Amino acid sequence: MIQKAKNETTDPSEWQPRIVAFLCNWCSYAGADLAGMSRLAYPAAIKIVRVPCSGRVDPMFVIKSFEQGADLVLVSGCHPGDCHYTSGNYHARRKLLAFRELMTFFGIDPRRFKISWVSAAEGAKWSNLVKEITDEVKALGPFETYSEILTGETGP
Amino acid sequence: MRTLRKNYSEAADQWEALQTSSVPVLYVGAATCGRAAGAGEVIERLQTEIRDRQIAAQVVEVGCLGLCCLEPLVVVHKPGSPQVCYGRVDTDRIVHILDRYVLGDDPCAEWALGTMTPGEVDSIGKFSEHPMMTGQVRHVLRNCGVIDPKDMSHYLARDGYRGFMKALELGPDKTLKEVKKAGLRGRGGAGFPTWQKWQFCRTASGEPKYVICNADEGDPGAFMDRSIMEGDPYSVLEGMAIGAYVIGAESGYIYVRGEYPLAIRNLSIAIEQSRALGLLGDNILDSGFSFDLEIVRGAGAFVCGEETALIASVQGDIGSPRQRPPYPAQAGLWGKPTNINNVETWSNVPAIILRGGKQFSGIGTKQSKGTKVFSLVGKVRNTGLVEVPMGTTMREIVYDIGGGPQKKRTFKAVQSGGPSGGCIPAPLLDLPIDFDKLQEAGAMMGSGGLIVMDDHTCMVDVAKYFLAFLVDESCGKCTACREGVAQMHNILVRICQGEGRDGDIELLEQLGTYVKDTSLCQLGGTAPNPVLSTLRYFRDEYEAHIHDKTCRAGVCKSLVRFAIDPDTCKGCGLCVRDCPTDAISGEKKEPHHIDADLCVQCGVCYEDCPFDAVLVE
Amino acid sequence: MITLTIDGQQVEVEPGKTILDAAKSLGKVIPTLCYHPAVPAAGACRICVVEVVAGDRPGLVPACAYPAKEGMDIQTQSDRVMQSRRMTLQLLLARSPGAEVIQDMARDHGITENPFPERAKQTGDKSEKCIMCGLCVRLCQQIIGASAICFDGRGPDRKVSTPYNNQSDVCLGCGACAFVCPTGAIDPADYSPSPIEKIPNEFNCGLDSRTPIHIPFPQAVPNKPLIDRDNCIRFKTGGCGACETICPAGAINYDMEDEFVEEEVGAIIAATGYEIMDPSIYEEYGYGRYPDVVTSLEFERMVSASGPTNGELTRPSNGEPPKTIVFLQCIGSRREVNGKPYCSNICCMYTAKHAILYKHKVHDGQAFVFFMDVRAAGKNYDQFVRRVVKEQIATYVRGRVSKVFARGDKLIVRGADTLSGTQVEIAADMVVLAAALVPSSGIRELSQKLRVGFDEHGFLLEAHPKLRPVDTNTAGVFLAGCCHSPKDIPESVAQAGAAASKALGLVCHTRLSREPTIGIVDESSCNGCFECEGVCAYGAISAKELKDKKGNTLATVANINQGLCQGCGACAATCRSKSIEVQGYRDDQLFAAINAINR
Amino acid sequence: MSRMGVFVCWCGANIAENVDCDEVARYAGTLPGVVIARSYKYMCSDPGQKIVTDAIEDLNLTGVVVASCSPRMHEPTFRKAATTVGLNAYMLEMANIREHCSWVHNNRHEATEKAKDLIRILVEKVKRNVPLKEIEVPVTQRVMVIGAGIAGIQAALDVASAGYEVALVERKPSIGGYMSLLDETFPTLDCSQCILTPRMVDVMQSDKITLHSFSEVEQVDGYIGNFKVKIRKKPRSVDMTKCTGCGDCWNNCMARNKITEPVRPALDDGISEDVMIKVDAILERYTDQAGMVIGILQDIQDEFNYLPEEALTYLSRKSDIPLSRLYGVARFYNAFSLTPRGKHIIRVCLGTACHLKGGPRIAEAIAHELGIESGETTEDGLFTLERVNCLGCCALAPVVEVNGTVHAGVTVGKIPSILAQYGYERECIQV
Repeated sequence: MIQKAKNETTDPSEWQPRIVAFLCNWCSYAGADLAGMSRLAYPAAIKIVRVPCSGRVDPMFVIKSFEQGADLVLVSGCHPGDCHYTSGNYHARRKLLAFRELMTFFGIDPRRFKISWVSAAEGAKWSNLVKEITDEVKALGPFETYSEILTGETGP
Repeated sequence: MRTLRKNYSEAADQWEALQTSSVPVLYVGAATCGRAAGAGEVIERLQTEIRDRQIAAQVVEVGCLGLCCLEPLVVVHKPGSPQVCYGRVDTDRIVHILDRYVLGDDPCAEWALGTMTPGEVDSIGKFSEHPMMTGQVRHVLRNCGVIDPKDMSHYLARDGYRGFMKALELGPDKTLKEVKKAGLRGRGGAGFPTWQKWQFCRTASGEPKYVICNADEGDPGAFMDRSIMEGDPYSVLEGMAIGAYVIGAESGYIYVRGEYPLAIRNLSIAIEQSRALGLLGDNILDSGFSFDLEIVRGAGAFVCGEETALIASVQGDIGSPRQRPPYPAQAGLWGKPTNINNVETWSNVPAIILRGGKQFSGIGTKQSKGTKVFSLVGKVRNTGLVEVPMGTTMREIVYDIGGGPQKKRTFKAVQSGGPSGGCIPAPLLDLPIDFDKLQEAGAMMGSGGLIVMDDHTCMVDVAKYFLAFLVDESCGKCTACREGVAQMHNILVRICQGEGRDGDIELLEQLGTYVKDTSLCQLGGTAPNPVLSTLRYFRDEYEAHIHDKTCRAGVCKSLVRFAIDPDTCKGCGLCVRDCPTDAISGEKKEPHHIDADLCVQCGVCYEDCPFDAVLVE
Repeated sequence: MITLTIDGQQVEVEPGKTILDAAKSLGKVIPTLCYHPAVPAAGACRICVVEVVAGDRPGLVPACAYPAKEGMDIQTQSDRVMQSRRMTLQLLLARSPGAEVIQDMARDHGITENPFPERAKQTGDKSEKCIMCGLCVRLCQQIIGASAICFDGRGPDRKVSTPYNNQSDVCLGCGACAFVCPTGAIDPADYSPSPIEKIPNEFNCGLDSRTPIHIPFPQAVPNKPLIDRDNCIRFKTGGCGACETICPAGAINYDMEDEFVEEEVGAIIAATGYEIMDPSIYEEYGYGRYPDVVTSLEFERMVSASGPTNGELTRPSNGEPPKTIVFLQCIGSRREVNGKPYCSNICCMYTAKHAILYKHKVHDGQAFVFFMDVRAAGKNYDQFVRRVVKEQIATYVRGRVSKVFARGDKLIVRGADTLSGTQVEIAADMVVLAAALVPSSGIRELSQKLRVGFDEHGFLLEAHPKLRPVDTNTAGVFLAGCCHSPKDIPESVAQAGAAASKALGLVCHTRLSREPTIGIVDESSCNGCFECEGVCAYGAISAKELKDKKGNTLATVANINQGLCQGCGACAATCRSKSIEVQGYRDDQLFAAINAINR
Repeated sequence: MSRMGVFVCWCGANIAENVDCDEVARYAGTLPGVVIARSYKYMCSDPGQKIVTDAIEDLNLTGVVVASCSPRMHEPTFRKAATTVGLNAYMLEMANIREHCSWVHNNRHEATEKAKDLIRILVEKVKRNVPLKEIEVPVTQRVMVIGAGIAGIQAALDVASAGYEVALVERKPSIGGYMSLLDETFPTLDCSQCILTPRMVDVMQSDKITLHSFSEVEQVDGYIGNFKVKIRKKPRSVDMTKCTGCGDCWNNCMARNKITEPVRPALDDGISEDVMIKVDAILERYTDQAGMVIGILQDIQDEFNYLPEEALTYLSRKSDIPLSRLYGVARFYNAFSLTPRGKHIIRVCLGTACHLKGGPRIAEAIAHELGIESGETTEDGLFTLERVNCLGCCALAPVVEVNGTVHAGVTVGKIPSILAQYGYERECIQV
């Protein structure tokens, strides 16, 4: 009884946000798979990069993503206590939350960096999460700061 | 080893000073029985007289000489003349003696009982020839009534603690050999050879070891231990010290029944004085042997005379005997080896060691050595404490010393061994005092209570009395004694109420053997003896109670009707005064009459009538 | 060893043993009343006397307390012994006319009439059965250590009581006195300050009671007892210790503590099973309020031959057989709100079975089943249920029940019958709730230890619902039985076999190849700060000394143990000098991917 | 230079429905380093895999990106295929354009663009992949089964029958689980015990299965093939090696009910000040309190003239001697009285000699005189009458002792005069 997801029509001319998501292989990536299997549609703005564990995500990846034009970066791992590698998500949580505090110094709005815990059984949660952050990034608008510096002029 | 030479010489001088006092000395027998007979008032009166009239005289309170029926006893010792002993000295008779003899030279021969020390006083015989004293050999009681129990020097002066010091020299093994040679057997009642008892405890493994003096004396009618403890407490302490030395015990207890306050006081004083002299405590006389004593007060339980019950009581528990083995020698007080002996046994020991076992075994029979103290009471003319050598016959004690039954009464039996003993009828009066002989006759030496019974004593009532006593004193632990003795008592109560049935006697005998056989301790084991021995010698009285419903001795109330024989009654009115329910009426000098409805058959008139005018129907 | 003869038979016993022990080893029966193996013998009732024919003290001695001695010659049935025993019994009959035990013993010993008058009942006597043997007092003082009761008085009027005959404040209420009393004369309720409460026997769902030292059920494997420390007197107050005294093998050891054992295994199979949900959270069904409302497991125990009522089905309220019984399905199962959304799979089947068992027990009884849809998909399952319906074993009512309430001694079950569209009320004697199956308690902690996922109900998460139902996401850990989801026995056994074969597939190899995506160290740039060691969850990182040819140490650098490293990458993210890389997820690979996000 | 191959799968309609696979393949072809890019209806099928392997062989591809379903599904399949033609398995990765793309984005244009992005990102990553060799680890050839219900038992037996050792851990004291509670099982109505207990016995008798009953998993370390499991064996308080299961212990266990631990009242709860001071003073004199119970009780009776309940309760709490022992001793010995006694204690001796000389008559007379029975006290609290077995003055029988002083040779007539010495006035002089 798989109903087809309703056919959203989006206007191609409107600005499409770019979201980069680093998903841990054991929980969040499997959660995204489950969302797919359950046909729980969500906006396509998100591009998923698989990492062995949320603990593998280096803050440099986040900065590099913004540099490469990401409007919002998401890191998602297993629920604390459920990490396949026991403590990977604990290191991620501490490191990345501390990093988020510094982001204002890099000129990045901290609201553009999200951390979440999605287990392999939470397909629905993943789908809703993506919808929420997509709406949020649309509200925040495109992330111009880095591209202006790179191109040396401040565009609209 | 220190030898207390200095103390001995001081004591000897002090004793000598008393013997050769320039001032008259009056020794008043102030033991419990003396005080009961009025010695307290006599002493008071004497002291007020001496103080008021500044008479140069000295009053010394001493223990009891044993002649209780003649108490209060006063011994007067005027300088230069022998000691004269006076009997039944009440407050006014003492004044007479004071005036006529102490101050004057009239020896009041009518009250004198005899001279105590060598020398003549005209018209007064030797005290030792007094009827009550002739048969006696006073070893254990040698100091009782002679020394002041509260002054240790008197005891030291009369070879006190020399036995103990000799024991220290001889060493434990030789001392034990002396006790064995003496052939001393337990005076508590069972007559177990004392040396063997000490040997068991000595060789038993387990430290520390204890020695206990069983001064519970629960047998009603026996008071020789009281007299020894009140009159000569030191002999007990010395005996226990020697025993502890042989056994290797360092602490001892004296379990005294609560009913003997005076004995407890005198013993405590004796213990204090012994500790002061270093004869109790650590490293006595630098001999390396330490020994100390404590008094434990009994609280009114006859069963605590039994060894394991006594131990339980000392441990602060209910006095319930324990199944044996293990015997106290292996596991007694606090589970440690413990040796328990009777007061009289302990007080025999010093003399044995001092004079050697052979001298002690010279007295008595082949099997029972030494002397035995008896309390001669009941329906006998001269009641009191007598110490006779083993082998003396019962007749000598009852008739020669005791003066036979009271006037106009005929002898029926003498009960020995208290609630565990049996009765000895007239035909067996020639039975010698011997542990084994008494056993064969169904009686028992027991602690030494001899209760004389005459024709006015109902043997069934005596048996019922003893059973009632045992029902009250049974600890209630084992079925045989708790239920068996109670049922025997029920049967006897029925018989005495005139509801005796055929088969009661056989049931009594059956129950008796059952209780003897199956009881846990010796209280139950000997409880049926009074009944079985009265059945053995006075079966006819039982039959009379059961079939004829009569009690010839006039004791069992429901079987007795009292009436006054008109021609013998002199109308003196004595019985009218005594009758509690005023059932007797009649004019002076006229024959009186008993109103059968009012009369509760208490038997006062029957007992007291000087003319035997009261008859039993 | 001590050798003695009893009734002519030679017997050997260790020193310290009593004549009773010796007789027991010969199989000879000597009657005892005041004796209990856990209580030091007192020799009070004298019923066990035997005759010592030859020995140091010939005569009658109590077998229970008298130590066996070398060379003793004992007669246990001699005339003297029987005579004494008969007299003891007659006396006890007079003492305690109400004691049946004594009456029976007397009859066995040929006593027809009793010459002794019965003892009048004393004031304050708690029972006519007390033979004053003292066992209860000795037990309470010497063994239990509570000293709540004592001997009051002495002689024939001696009785057992608490100080001043008022309620004891030290009595533990343990009931030991009543347990050892030979004639059942003492009732702990008279002395205990608080009401007497039995220890519920978990095996029978608390329907009957057990003692602290117990075996769970007769066929338990291993068939060895254990001590429940919450109810054992020894652990709560330091007293008792009876089992240690009695145990012939000396196996009791109170000082045992938790012991830790390490097992090295290649594969793990989780088979932790299920538990029944507690239906008392649903007020409407009245479980916990009405005794006649029971769960299916309790019902199972009630009808079981080894159950608390030996298989007789009786109403817990009044002990009568239930003439009308109602089974309610899906209690807590298939409920979106305040319950479990899943179907518990086995309730329909066991309820049909219960209906059949009920018919066996109460032939003239009537059974109703309130159901939503009968799930009977297994082999021969549907035929089984259809037989129950067709042979009118039970009346199936399609519909849910709204309320169960008491009226008189009946339980009114009010529900709907959707097929007839009417409301239905049944006056039942007993209501059985088929409660939902939930994973056994502690499953969450275990799954965290095994690092295995679990769903929101707590059931362990399989690797793939279709393709790998017995695997889990954690390699080497497999599932079997209801820990994965509610299932019946055949399925559980099948799954167990599958999990076993999966595990065998793994452990049959002596070596196992593993994902190479693990960490490697660039020793040239590693400066030995060992930040990485701190974050490694597997202790895979250790120090390695780089030595030159002459052996003196040039530098100490991090080194990864290939066996232990799982490739999580935590060290790579932490390394300041970027000297550690996870093969397959190196920084340059990920940066390359990131650079490609923008066309 | 890397020579990449990109293969786009239609997955029947699952991907093709929302993603224009040909367009994606075309685009992939334009990516730098990509030498071949093709799409096919069922890449994971046998012909599909052949396309990939042929391409690897023909074009000496150094890396492959398969854009189809989740790598968790078929990565092993494609990697195995790649190795058959000599390409290292880790040079091949999968882009998830089904679960992460076509199944969740219905806008064909967006889905197609996203597919292209996902492939482009992955191609850049795979270019930098290096060949990796499998790691070999030793395997402990033992299996642990946690939980010994029917499932655990069956799994353990199966593994054991294959010859491998099993460590069976069961939290409850016995294996068997809930099945051991059942009476009969559906659908065959087999007796549950009959089919379960043999299996349980097999577990016990199997030399391959080590059973840890009444034990829990404490900690799990290690990884597949090399698990180190720490087990907490809860204490049974019974040594299993010695126990023969004879049943003497549970048949004689004393705790038949739940234990209510006694509540210890405070030392002075309900005790008057006066009693406490007096009892404390007495206790000072005794070192070994437990041993000298009778001495202490006698001192208390000397103090209060009887043993008040307050005093015994306080003594019990202070000296930690059970109240029942004190009460038992007080009720056992005649000397102690638990009820208040009169100022003067009259004790009539009923020893044998006194009995013969009329002791009972004296006792009855005194009782009649004072209007009380033996053991009772007069209302005015002056006199208590007691009977005692022998005071040791038998020669002067019958004897009565009052407050320690002994009166010898008592007769019925003398009673009023004796009592008068202690303040007894006869209400009416009987004529």
